[in-house]
Amino acid sequence: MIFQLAVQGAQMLVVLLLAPLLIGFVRKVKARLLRRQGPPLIQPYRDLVRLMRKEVVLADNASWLFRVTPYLIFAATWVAAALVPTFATGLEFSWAADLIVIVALLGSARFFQALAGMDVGTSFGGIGASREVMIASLAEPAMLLIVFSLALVAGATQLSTVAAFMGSPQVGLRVSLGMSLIALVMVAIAENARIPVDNPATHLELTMVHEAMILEYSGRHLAMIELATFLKLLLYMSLISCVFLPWGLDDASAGPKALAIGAVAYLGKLTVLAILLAVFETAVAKMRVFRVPDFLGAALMLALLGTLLLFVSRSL
Amino acid sequence: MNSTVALLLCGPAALLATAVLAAAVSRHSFATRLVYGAAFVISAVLVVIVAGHLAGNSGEASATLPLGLPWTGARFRLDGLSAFFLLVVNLGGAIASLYGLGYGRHESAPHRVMPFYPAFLAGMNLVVLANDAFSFLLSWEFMSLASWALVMAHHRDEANRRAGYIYLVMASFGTMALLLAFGLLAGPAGTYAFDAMRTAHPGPLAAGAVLVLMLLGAGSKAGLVPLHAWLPLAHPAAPSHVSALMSGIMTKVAIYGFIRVVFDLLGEPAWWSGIAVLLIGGVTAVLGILHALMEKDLKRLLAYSTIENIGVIFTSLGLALAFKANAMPSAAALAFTAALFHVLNHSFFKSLLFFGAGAVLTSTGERDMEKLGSLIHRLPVTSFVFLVGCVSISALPPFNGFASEWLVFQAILRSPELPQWGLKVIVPAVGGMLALAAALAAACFVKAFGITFLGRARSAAVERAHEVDRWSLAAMAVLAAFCLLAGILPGFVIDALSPVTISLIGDRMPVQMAQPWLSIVPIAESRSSYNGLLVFAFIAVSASLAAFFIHRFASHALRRGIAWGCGFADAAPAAQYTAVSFAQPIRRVFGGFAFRARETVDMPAPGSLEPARLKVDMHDVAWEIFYQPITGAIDFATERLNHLQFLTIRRYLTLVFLYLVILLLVLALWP
Amino acid sequence: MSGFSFDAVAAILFIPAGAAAILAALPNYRMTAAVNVVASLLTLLAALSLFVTDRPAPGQYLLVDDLNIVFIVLNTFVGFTTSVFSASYIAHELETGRLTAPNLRFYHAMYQIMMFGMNLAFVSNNIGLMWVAVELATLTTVLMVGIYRTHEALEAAWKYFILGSVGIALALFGTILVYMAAQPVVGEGTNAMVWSVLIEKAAHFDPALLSVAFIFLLLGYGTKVGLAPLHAWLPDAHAEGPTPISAVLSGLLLNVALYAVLRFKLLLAASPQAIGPGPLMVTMGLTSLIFAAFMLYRRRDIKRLFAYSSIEHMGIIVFAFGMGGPLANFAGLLHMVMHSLTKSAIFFAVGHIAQVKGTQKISEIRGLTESHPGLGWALVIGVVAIAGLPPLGIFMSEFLVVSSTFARHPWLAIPLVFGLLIAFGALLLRLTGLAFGEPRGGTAPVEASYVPMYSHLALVFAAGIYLPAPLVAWFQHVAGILG
Amino acid sequence: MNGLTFDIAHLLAGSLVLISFMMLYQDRLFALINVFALHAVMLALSVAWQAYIQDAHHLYITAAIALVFKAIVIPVGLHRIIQRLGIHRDIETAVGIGPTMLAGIGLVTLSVVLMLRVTPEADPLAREDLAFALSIILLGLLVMVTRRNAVSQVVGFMSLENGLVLAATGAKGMPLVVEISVAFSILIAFIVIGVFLFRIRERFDSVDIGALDDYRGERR
Repeated sequence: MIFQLAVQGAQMLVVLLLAPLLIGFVRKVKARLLRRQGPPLIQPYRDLVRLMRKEVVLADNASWLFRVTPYLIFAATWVAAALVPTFATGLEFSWAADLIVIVALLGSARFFQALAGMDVGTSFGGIGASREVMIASLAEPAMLLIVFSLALVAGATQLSTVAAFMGSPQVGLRVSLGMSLIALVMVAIAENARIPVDNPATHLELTMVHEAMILEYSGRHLAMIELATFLKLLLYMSLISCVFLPWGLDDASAGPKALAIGAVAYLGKLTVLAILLAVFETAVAKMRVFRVPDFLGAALMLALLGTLLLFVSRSL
Repeated sequence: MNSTVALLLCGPAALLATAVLAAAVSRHSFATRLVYGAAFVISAVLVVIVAGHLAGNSGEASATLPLGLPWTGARFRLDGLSAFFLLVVNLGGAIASLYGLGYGRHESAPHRVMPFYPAFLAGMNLVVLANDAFSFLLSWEFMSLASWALVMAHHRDEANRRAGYIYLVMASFGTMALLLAFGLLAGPAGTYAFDAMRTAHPGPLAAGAVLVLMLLGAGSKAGLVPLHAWLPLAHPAAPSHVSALMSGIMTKVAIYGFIRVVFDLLGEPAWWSGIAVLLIGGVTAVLGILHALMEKDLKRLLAYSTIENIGVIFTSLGLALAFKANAMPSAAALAFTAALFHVLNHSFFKSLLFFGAGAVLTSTGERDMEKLGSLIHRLPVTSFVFLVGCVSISALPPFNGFASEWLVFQAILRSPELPQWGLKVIVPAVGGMLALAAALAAACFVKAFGITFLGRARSAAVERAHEVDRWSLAAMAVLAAFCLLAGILPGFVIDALSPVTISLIGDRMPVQMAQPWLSIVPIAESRSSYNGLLVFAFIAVSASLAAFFIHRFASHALRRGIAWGCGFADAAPAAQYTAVSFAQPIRRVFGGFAFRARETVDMPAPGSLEPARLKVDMHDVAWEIFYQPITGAIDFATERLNHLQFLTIRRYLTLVFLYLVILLLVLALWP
Repeated sequence: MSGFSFDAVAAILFIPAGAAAILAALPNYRMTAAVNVVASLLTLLAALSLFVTDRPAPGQYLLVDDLNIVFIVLNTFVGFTTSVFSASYIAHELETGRLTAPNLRFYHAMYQIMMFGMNLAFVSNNIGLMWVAVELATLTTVLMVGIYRTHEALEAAWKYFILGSVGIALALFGTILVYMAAQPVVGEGTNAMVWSVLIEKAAHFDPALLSVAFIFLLLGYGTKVGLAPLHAWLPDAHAEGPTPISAVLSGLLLNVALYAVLRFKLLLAASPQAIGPGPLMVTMGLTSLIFAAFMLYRRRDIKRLFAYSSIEHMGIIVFAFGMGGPLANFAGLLHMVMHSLTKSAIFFAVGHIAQVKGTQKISEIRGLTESHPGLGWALVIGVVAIAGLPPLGIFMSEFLVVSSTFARHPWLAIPLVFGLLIAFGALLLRLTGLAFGEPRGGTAPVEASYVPMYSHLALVFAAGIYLPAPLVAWFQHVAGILG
Repeated sequence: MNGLTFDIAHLLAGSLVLISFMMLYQDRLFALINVFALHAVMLALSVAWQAYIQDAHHLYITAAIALVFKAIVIPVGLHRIIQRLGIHRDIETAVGIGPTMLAGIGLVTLSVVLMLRVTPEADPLAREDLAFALSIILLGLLVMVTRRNAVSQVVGFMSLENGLVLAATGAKGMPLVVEISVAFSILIAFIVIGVFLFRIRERFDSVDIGALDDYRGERR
């Protein structure tokens, strides 16, 4: 029991500590791909600390909501990230929330972020918020359809069960799973405001979505939000890895040795995914905002197709 | 004559007495307190009685009064289902009366509201209690009539008159459909008692007809697309506490009617009956919320979102039908519980939101979001509870909306076990529609809250705004608390619903209160589980921890400054995003097929000073497809027939003569 | 005891006749109005006494049986309330000078003669006598419709007169045919025209002759019932005559004609080989219902509007009787009673409204519930009732008709429901305009007695909630007779 | 009864139908009125004959009424009123004479067919009588609907009513015949007076019902 709790706590800390590193790594790889030196790996940590130390500059008519939101976003994202199996399944509190809840948690984070964007009453916040909800209104159904097809395959929405099932030999190669994977990747890109949907590095207000929403944030608030975005990327990567690359994952009660294997495997998966992401981002260009619906619509269609094809592949 | 039922019947009687009293004294100053106070007390008492009955799980009780249809009598019955809906009705009624205690004082025409308000409550109570077709329809139509009178309260406004007209016509259309359905169930002998209908099972054709008629009848009252046209007109037209009742409670009474007939009286459903309900529900959900997104009138937005939630409820009812037809009682119980749970939740947060809208209306006199904004500073409490309502209705954890929608999704995930291919394929598709609706709902309420309460004031009306009275705030606070409680302790509700599911489905969801840590487990823990309480605790704890550490160890300095406006200091409030512009991306994406929306931009020549204009024209497709042709046809027919008013006497004689000759011919050719 | 109860029947006839004679002589209009009310009240009491006393044995000319007794009571009751209403109404007409004292003398005398004619039609046990009585009632109403002597009134009366006369002729021919069908069986002489005799022997009558007879009777009396396409006289007569007469026309005269049709339907039902009257009546009923429903939309005159709604409801009633069967007949009878009460109440309200607003144009009357709450809400309740909404009586009958029809012949219920909805839409549309919105038109205070209309509405409301057992038993019995 | 009486009754009734046909192709008012007078006379004859063969003496009164009132008073009255009001003497027809005649023939066939369905054991005289009466009634209606001006319509109505009287007298031992015929005569008097003097005159220049009908309930 104590061990279980310890593992759970470890997981929460791991995600919290690993998230900035992951971002740093991605940036580093991208810089290298562009033949630049790039910032050191620990730069994100430095940024966070510096931001936390700075004072907050708050717009005159910002309300209490504006000040509470960063912590809410952070908390929701952190809890969600902590509930996704990383190096071990079946954690102490894993049953507190299944995959649908995790998606919904991210949804509530987005909800408050959009509200905060509108709170100050500048047009940038409005742009960001309205575009964000538009993207979400397509990404969320796609995500849920992916959840459906996973659940229909594994017979559960409980991530540990899904991971265990996907690890087992009875899965076999399914076309619908492939589709779900592609869809999931597309959704992940959109959700994390990565190229080609959005550009985390841009500072031209009119082209950005996520950055426009948080334009008014500064200091510790900004730090919280940044950390939340880091956590989100980590969350999606560990989600992909635990569902589609479930190797080395084992139940938390399996003992330290298994956990160590799981941890190593997990780091390996993250590295691979991060490199892939960096390569992809350097390879493609950002698309216009109103091309995004087509992009996500494709994801939606893929996910739905995957769900429907399941029955076919079942019947075969 | 059972005592509980007798007691429950005293409630409507007392309410009707209050109505009569109100008609007498409505012009006095003390009338408001008297009427709403009485309504509150009566409803509260009813809540207590019904809650006791539900908790005691004391089965069925019935009573017959020597009223109504002579040889049937007015029959009333209290079973699990009616008890649950009585709870919904009277809880809503009590809180609305509480709100009315304060809100009623701002009423401009109290003598047109107070007599009908208790009558409306009484009507809804009677519908749920009725146990024979005549009493049911009588109460049903009485309910419509009373609410119509309330919609017509501010009758000097042309729009309200139109709303009331369309409302009552649609209502009586629905009643006619129900009448036909009951006619089929009663048979030529005219056995109108529900008990008799229950035993006599109609043939498959008749059953199908009854289902369709119920979808028309109950659906038109609940607001299923395309029968929803009246709803967004009528609900906002009434005073806000009545809008809350109509949207939050009356639509539920309609759902009660549907359940009562389709699940109870009709016997075993056919497997395809599920498909119809599922599809209609899904379409209703998506179209309803899309309409809501396009609205800029706060109360109409809420009315449209009611349509969406009705769609969700009907979808899960359709699932329940499908499962029930395929003898999967546990799955059916899951879907049915989800539906009832969502009924309860929607009654909570929709009432809350309409109360909030009412508060905004009384303090600013505006319903148009484009003229609001920044109310979070002027109405702190109202804005907070309204936010709670928005979060709940957007199905975000850990609030109640999410709990019920999560159950719906769990039910959808049981669909692979269905034998029929049609269902196998349709159910996930409908699930996708629900997911879309949920995401859009979140977007919609970001807009609703963001435009109304956040940002900078868009009109002078806001500057004068001040927080509303205590009664209203109390009512809203209570509802907000309910939203949170039902969200973090869904197990209680689910277990409380088990008698209903047992009586109608024959099975129940596994006992939830036995689960560790009060989490809910629809099927098995390995399969799926959710613990609202824990999630809530985690978020609260980690958020406050983070805040605490940062403020303690990092920095808590804070400086106010003007917002960043690309170097232009403090642009005018008009430069903010408006409700319409907020919805523009989504309109670009979905408007094409949902509203046949078309944007036309006329850009002035470079150098010319007149502004560029963006014109958007959108069509209410349902209205154009279903209603305009009907009105057109009636217009045509009346125009043609009207000539018959202007004939000469000789022509009239000719008519008589021809008629005579024709009849004689018929007779001559008679075998 | 039978001696006394015969007196009751005699009283029903002689009180109006005598009153008419007196009224023709009296000069003072207040007195005439009073006498009119008193006479009507006495007649009502006499009619009510029929319930307590035992009935006379059917004679050659007079008869009191289950079928007509409640018709009589309803007739005398509405006659009484209408006389009360007309007292206040006519007073106002006299002030405004639309009528003169001599007119009034004539008017009141005619009123009593009309009551006499209608009562006679109900109690007559002889088809010839009934014919005479119905025509008497018709002719008196013709004269009263024309009483204003205005262009429109005269033309309305003329139209009524011509079409009515043709109806008279057709009905008479039908009556003759019935006699000829009966004569070989019953034998020559008066007996061959006596109900109680005919109904016993009807099985042996010549079916072909009976069928032809029924067609003529249906058209002849149907003209009075106002069934489309024989309805042409009805709207104008209602619109142009004095409102009390409109009330009596809609509330009573239509019933008289309907009663005649029902009598002959019984006769036909008793003779199996003859054509079934059902299909004919169902067709005519549906036609009238749907036609009138559509006609409601374009009406500009408030009284003509409600005249068309009378046509619509007569259609429903005839449809119900055409359907037959215990439920439908019960509904038909109930609907007939409810319609008489409601429609006369509506006309009472409309009469006062037209007086205070000084116009009958719908477009010039607005916001009555604001300007004249008493009248306005009475109109609202009345129209709600006539539109078949609960908790008022007509809802019960429509409930029974529609549901039982749909269970038996679904394809007949569809047009029925269609017509009902169309009519509902029209009535509600007009009501919304009349009763709500910014008040328009005169705001003069009402000097009217609300008693008649609200008493009617109260009765209708009570019937919608609760029907007393004896009434139900009686209805069911008659429904049984009607088969 | 013996054949002769039957034949005479048959002959009289048949000639009534014939005269109704004659009415159909009159195009002058005076001629029409004269023909109607003839119709009335013929009616009086056949009623009298019926009275004789049924030896029902009250029918003689009916015959007398028919003779005096319809054959003399009314036609004379019509003549004079037409002259006084200066109505132009032609009959405007809504339907041409030819089609009207065809329709008339159709109607007669119809009534005969209908009445012959009556079971043969019924009194043959009654059957014939009814067939003729029905055709007279229908023809009278036909006149009313195909003629435009009031006089001819009134005439049509009166011939219709003659048919009724014929039927009534043909029905053996029918009570109230006299009363009915009296009542009808009064009715007709009403119509005639109503048209020409009492109301219409003081309102309109012409008695053409068309003018009457320019008011159609509601102005458009």
